[in-house]
Amino acid sequence: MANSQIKLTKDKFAPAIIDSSLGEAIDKPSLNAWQDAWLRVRKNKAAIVSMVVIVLVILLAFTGPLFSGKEAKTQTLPHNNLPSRIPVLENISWLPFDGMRTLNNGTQVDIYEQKGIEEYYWFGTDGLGRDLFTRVCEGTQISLYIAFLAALLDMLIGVTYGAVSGYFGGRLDNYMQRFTEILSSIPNLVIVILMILVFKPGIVSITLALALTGWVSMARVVRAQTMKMKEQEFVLASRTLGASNAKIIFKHLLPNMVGVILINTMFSIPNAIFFEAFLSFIGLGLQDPLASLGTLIDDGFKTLRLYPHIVIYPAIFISLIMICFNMIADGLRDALDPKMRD
Amino acid sequence: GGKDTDKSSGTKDEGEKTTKTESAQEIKVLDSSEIPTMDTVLAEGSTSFTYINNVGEGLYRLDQEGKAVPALADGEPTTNEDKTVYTFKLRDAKWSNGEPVTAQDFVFAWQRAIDPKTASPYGPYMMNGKIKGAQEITNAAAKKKDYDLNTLGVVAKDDKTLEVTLEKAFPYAADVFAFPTFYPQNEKFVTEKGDKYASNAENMIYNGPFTMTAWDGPAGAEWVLEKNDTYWDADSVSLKKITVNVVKDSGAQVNAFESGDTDVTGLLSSDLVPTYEGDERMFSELSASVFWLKMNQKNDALKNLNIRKAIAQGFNKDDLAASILNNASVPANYMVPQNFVNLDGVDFREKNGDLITYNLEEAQKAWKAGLKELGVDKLTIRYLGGDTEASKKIDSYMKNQLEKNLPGLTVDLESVPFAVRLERDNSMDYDLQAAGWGPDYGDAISFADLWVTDGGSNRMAYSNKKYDKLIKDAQTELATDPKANFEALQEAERILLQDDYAIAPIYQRAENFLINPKVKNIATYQYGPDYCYKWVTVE
Amino acid sequence: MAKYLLKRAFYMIITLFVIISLTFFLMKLIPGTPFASASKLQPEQLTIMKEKYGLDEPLMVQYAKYMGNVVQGDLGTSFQFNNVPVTELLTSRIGPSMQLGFQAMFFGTIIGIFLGVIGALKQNTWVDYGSTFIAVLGKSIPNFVFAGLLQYYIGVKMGWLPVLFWKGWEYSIMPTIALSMFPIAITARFIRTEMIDVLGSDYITLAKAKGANYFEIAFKHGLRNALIPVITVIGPLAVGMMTGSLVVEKIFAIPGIGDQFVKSIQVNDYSVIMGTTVLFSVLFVIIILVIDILYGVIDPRIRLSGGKK
Amino acid sequence: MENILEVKDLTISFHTFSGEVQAIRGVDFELKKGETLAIVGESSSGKSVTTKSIMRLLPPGNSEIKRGEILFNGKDLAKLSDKSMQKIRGKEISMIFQDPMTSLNPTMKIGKQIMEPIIKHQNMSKAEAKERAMDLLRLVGIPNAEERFGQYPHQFSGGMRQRVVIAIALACNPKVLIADEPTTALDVTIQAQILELMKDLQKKIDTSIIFITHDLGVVANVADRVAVMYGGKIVEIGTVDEIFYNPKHPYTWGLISSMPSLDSKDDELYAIPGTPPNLLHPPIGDAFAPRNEYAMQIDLEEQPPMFKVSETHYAATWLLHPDAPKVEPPLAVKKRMDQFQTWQEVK
Amino acid sequence: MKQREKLVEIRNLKQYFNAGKPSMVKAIDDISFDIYKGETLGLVGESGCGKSTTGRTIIRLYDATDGEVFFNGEDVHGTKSKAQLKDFNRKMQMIFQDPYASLNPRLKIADIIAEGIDIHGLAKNKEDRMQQVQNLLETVGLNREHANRYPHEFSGGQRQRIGIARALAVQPEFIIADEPISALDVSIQAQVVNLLKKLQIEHGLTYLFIAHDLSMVKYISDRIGVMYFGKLVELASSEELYKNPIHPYTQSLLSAIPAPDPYSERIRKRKVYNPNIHEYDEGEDLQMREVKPDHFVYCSEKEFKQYQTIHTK
Ligand SMILES: Nc1ncnc2c1ncn2[C@@H]1O[C@H](COP(=O)(O)OP(=O)(O)OP(=O)(O)O)[C@@H](O)[C@H]1O
Ligand SMILES: Nc1ncnc2c1ncn2[C@@H]1O[C@H](COP(=O)(O)OP(=O)(O)OP(=O)(O)O)[C@@H](O)[C@H]1O
Ligand SMILES: [Mg+2]
Ligand SMILES: [Mg+2]
Repeated sequence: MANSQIKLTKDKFAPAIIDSSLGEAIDKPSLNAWQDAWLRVRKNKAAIVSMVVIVLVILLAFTGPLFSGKEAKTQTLPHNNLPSRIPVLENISWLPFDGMRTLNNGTQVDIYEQKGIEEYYWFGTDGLGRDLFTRVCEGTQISLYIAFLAALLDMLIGVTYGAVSGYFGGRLDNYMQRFTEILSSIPNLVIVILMILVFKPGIVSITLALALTGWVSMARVVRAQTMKMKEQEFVLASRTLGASNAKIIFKHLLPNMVGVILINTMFSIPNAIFFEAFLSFIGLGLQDPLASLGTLIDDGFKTLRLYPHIVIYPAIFISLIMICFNMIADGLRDALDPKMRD
Repeated sequence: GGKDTDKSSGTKDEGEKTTKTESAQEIKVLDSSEIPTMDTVLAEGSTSFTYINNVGEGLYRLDQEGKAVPALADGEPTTNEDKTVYTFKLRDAKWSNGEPVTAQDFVFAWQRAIDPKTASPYGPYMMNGKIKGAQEITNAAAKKKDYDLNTLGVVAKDDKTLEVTLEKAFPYAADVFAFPTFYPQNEKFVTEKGDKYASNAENMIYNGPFTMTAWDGPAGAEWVLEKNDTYWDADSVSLKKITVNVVKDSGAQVNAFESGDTDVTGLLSSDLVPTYEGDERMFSELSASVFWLKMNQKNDALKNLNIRKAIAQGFNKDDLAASILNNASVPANYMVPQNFVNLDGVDFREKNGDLITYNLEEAQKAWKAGLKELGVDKLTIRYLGGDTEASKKIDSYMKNQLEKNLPGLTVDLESVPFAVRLERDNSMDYDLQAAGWGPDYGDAISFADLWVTDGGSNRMAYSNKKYDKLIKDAQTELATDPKANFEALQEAERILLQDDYAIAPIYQRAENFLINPKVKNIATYQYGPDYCYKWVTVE
Repeated sequence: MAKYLLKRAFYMIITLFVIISLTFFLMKLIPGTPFASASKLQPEQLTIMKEKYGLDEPLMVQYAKYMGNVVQGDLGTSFQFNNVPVTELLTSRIGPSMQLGFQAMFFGTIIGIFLGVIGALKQNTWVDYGSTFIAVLGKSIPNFVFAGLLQYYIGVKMGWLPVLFWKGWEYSIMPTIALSMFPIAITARFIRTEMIDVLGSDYITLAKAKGANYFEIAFKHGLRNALIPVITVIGPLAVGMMTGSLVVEKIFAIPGIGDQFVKSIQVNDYSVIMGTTVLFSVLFVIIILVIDILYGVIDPRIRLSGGKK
Repeated sequence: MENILEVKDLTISFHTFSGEVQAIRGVDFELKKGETLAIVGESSSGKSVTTKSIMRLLPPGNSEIKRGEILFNGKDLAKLSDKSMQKIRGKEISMIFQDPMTSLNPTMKIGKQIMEPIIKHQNMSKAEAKERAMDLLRLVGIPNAEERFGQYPHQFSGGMRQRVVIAIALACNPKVLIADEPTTALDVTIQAQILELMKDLQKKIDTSIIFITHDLGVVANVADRVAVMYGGKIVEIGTVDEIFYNPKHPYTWGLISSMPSLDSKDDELYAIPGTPPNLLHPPIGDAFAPRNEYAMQIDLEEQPPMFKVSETHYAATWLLHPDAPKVEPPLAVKKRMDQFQTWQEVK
Repeated sequence: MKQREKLVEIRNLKQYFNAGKPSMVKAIDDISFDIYKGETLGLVGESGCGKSTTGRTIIRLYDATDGEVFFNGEDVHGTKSKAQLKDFNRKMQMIFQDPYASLNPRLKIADIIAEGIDIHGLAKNKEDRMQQVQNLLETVGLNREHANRYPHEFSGGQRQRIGIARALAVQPEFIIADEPISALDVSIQAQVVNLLKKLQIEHGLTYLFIAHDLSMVKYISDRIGVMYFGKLVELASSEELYKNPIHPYTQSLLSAIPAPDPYSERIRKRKVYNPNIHEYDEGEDLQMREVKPDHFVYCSEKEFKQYQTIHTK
């Protein structure tokens, strides 16, 4: 064990003055759980990219219609089923933005030229001659709206239900569990049709239909978490202080489940988007001229072989949104995982 | 799928004797729904009618052109003076179990069809007001009173003579007698099978061009028809076997056709039609179905003639047919379709022409006038739409057109499921409604009587005494006078559309399907059954 | 165990009773009649038909009769398929739906597990992102699009597999693939999440300390522990899938229960709606029971009397 | 005695969200055949990281061995491939973890968990492995081995589970057994049993043990030699008597004085003030300096080297430097030293 | 000893979990003891013997299956109005074992400590509340600045002190400390124990101190109770218990504690407790009996005689 090489002077061995209060000092910057989580999420590139993409998609959804200068509901019948044409990009031959269509016999024709159309339809037009770009933008708005609203209701009902069921436990829990079982067994469609009778068909009915049963899985998750967490010592501590049940649930239990809740919400968003699309598929969905990505895909898919552009753009958007939400969910999960704390 | 060709050995023997043609006389066909029932008296949908028509036969049969010609009736019947009593002589035809088809078979079937205990939907629908005594039986039963089935105006004079008494004469009697509801049934067989009758291929007998050799019953998704050698006109039938499969998705049907899994598809959804533009394999035909907007006059605005006029003229139906439907459908400027009925070869439409066309100027003029009369400058009108993809597109177009062409109009689109729509139609809880009608027999009256005051299909508070009278006359005094009848109905149509603008016709639908070019002579019909394969040959 | 099952059976019956009753009344709230030609018929004829099918009686009487019949295993007869007993309808149709659903669940779960496990093992690498991507794609492309593309390209263009119908095992391949996308996605996501948790636990470290290799760690030690939350979601999903998928059945012309059910609701075919609901909920409560039993099988800590120890 | 394991200048860092955690900062020690080396030290001082690095069980994603060697029978484990390492784990070196409640796979039968390393490393047939596993169960004192074999962990009490973990660790007669706080989660009576068991077994199969704990009582019970860790370093190492009766490092002093002695009823207990160093930014000088009441100027500037106290006893504190002032250890430590003196004399 | 005033009386307390089911656990099975004002009563015993359950039942986290708990002469488990319950919650507090699980990770330290202040309305205004929090922080030896930080930024010992500050915030008379040190490092244990002692003197607190390790308990407690399988088996002053353990289980427990002393460890012999040695007959009258003054042992009449002859000379 080698001795130090450095010269040591005697005065170095004088007692040091140590501020004892420093002993308790914490030199890390104070971060709350959110800031902490954000730090972690930031390290997850996929999640960050996804967030950026989602933000861009949202921006595009809201500002796109302004740029395109077209209205989603304007029908220009002579311009129907045009393929996409985008200024500048149209000159790059391998990009599908040149307004060309491949006919049944394999030849390519410039439809715009053929019909003598000067305008640019960035994503082309649909069967009614409506600008697809604008429609996709607005469809994205609606799909996002449906997703967020449904997820919100989902969280409100599911979380409360699960928390109450798990927290109070016992007989109440048993009854509440049976109730969700029943709720999930009654055919959704029957309920949706009834809903459409009472309310007008459209967003409201869809949202309500979603809120009616969409929250069940959330309730399950929250219930399980609550049961696990209600025995935690900080909850017991609060009880010994005389805190009310509501306070315990809302101040102590739920904030600690944010991760799980968020992740589950991220899972239910795609479900909501699809539920809406399914309702549209069987004809219970949105009212024209409103369209969601789901209905746009449904619409366009029928003419896939003839006018592929009608289905491709909304499909790209929906896939993008779904992938991003899932990536964000993963990122959040990792970031909010208590085991990952250092 | 069952291939039990040896179900009836007689068939097989004879089949072997016939000379072999080059190609097997077999086709594969797709249908878009299951067969709910093969019982002629219970049948109510075109799928049932189609297959009943292929395996059975009535007094008349629709020929290749869709005209009713005597079939089991041995030639045209004799009638009394006022054409209310028909006496039919029956030809020597046999059930597939070898028993002869008799006049009693008709009496049995018809009585069964009207019998309240059967609760047949189409029996009373087709007979009430037409066959004597039918309405009374229905009414009595509804009021829980006694009734006697023998009061129905159908009597077997002997085995081969059938006497039918009508309530009143009507010109389209042959069509009615060709209708599957009026087919005969073998009493012994039916009573023997009881509840099981016509519930699957085993529990049926046939008197038509084909027999059903495999069908598991209403839920079955595949069935097979084979040539019926005991059919009296078997010589005209060259097709040996038809295999039908249910495919509900139109796109899937096309894929099946492309991959050679079928020779004939069902109706193509209009989205798919442009893909086959100019393709010899696509077969288009104008059907007798007309679509229009019903304008509910319970709504104050729609009660106003000018408003209705503006709406009826205020949308471009040519664009609709050409660009949106794009499937050979034609714009309808009328209520009674073209190529549907004619008098001495002159089409109904030829004489009555276009009654409501797209006319922006007129429409806007009427619109202004109407608004003024109402004392408003804005209007919001609800539009009850369908929930199918196709109708959604049309509804959306209509909304757009009306709003664009009639300034100040807001159209609230409500697309609801079918059941809800029926309910709201019933309770007249709508303003505008996209609706359509396909006839059940070949007479203009099947359209015209929709709109009589308090008529079952009216349900839009339309009432015009003159119209009512014309229809009543057409059904009574003028029933036996084809020309006067025709003219009365034409006048009625003019009243309905040109005087009252009661409905706003949109288009007459064309039907498209894909047929393997080797398959020839499929007969298609505008009412009752959809197709008949009797005359089909495979090259 | 026997006592537990008995108790559960009792609860199941009560649950079923409530489900059936609620559905019955809800369904009756939907306007209209089940008669296809109702719009053409005279009121008199409608009266006769309603009387014949007992629809004119007070709701409570109809309900009592229906319940009485259900108890005896009689689910009534269909309206859209004239007078076919619902039980017959269901038994003839449930087969393909169940087979398809089962196959899709089976392959979907296996592939999903595989994707999820490799995603977790290689967390935050391109392998992980790749498996996430595949899984999410499966979730973000609606299955009618998927089914349609498969049918056209694999069936019609390539001619590798039968385009449609249900006539043998090879006919079920494409529908199974189309239908399994969703379970793949769900399983992959859940397994990944759970697996990451499990891989961080002490017993996995101990397994490593024993010299176990990646494969043993993932599949012998990890998977079973990650499976619990997955079966919680997979169970109800499986019921949904086995009771028929509207879209896939329609596109591949499979005589299953999915399309029939949706149609029944659209045309008010009361008895079929009810029958399907009964079938669905029976399957559902049974699956829930099976899941609870499975919990115990997978995780010996969970005793059937409930609750973790 | 020959060294079976030598750790030289081991330096390990974790890359975390908040920066590089220098968890181990140059650790040297060796383990002799058949001995028990106890590592004590406060939480986060790097005890577990050190031993996990020997097993190469550090999380592959964010840990990095920056320097140093881990020589096992002359082979450097730090450089071995994953495959070769898998052959060593469980066979040559095995490990027992702190929490018996979580270190067994809850969904696998006890028997199978014990058989696993046997089948893997010893090429035994299933039947033989089962025999061996049963023997092991009996060896660690679990009655009814037959019946227990097919049970799941939750059917075992904590003490029994820890015995099973020990059985697993011993399955292949490892040359080195690392026990990371094997009794911390157990109550005293069971702890005592487990300690006795381990000592017994060590005698039987002559393994070397690295035993990590906070509990000086346990150390006194099991150890031959003791290493005291603080802030990612070994600050003092020596035989058990040397550490308990002649400690040199102020941290060791602190540790010893903070335990209540049997007759110190009314005195306040000695508590080391302050909090452990933040290994994200370790202090420049002696990591213990800020909490050290004997700290000197140099402690704040320079890290102390290991000073030799005896052949077996080394301590890293500037207080051992010839130039350093002589200081009185705390009372409790002095008492011990005196007591030891008297014992020695009695001898 | 001065005149002793009873603060808490536990009478025939029983706590059965899952009562009526096969999985029933008799976590506490009929125990009685008193806690005097100003004293520290230690409760020891092996894991799972019911120590925590006793503590939790006293503070009413669980509803007792049977028996009574009197606090200042009032029955805690009798039906109570909300206000009365709240009052108990103020006067009786608890400190928990796990410093990581006992603080809500989502709340700031200030809010954790002030929770009781808020619930019981003990602060006049915001400033007062903050003032109290800061005082409490200083009382437990932490910096005022720590108020705005989150639990995960603190070490185990610091967290435990925060837990103590939370309990002190409502100015309780009686504190149940459930293994407050067993999850801590030895050097930190001393910090916490010192603090508890200091607070007891300054605030006149009464403690029920639960642990399974006798050495620290002996240091802090005036009297010690030993529990075994839901029963209290021995109760005496700590000196007495340490010197003259009577119940065989206590003897076994004492013999198991390793001393930080290699010499004594080498000679230590552990005693093993086998419950069968009592050879109790069916229905024998077992109860706490005062073998020596203030030294109670759970035994039968026969054993009582034996113990008395052996231990009282
Ligand atoms: N996976 C990891 N990622 C980041 N830092 C880690 C990781 N594992 C350990 N550390 C850090 O390394 C340091 C040493 O930790 P280690 O687990 O070795 O402490 P220990 O001495 O075993 O403590 P204890 O007595 O609490 O078990 C700590 O500061 C810890 O935070
Ligand atoms: N909520 C509960 N439900 C069922 N059983 C319980 C519950 N809480 C505790 N028990 C059981 O009661 C018994 C006593 O538990 P308790 O937690 O009081 O022991 P303890 O002496 O505090 O143990 P430790 O030293 O491990 O903290 C144990 O057998 C435990 O399993
Ligand atoms: Mg450690
Ligand atoms: Mg406890």
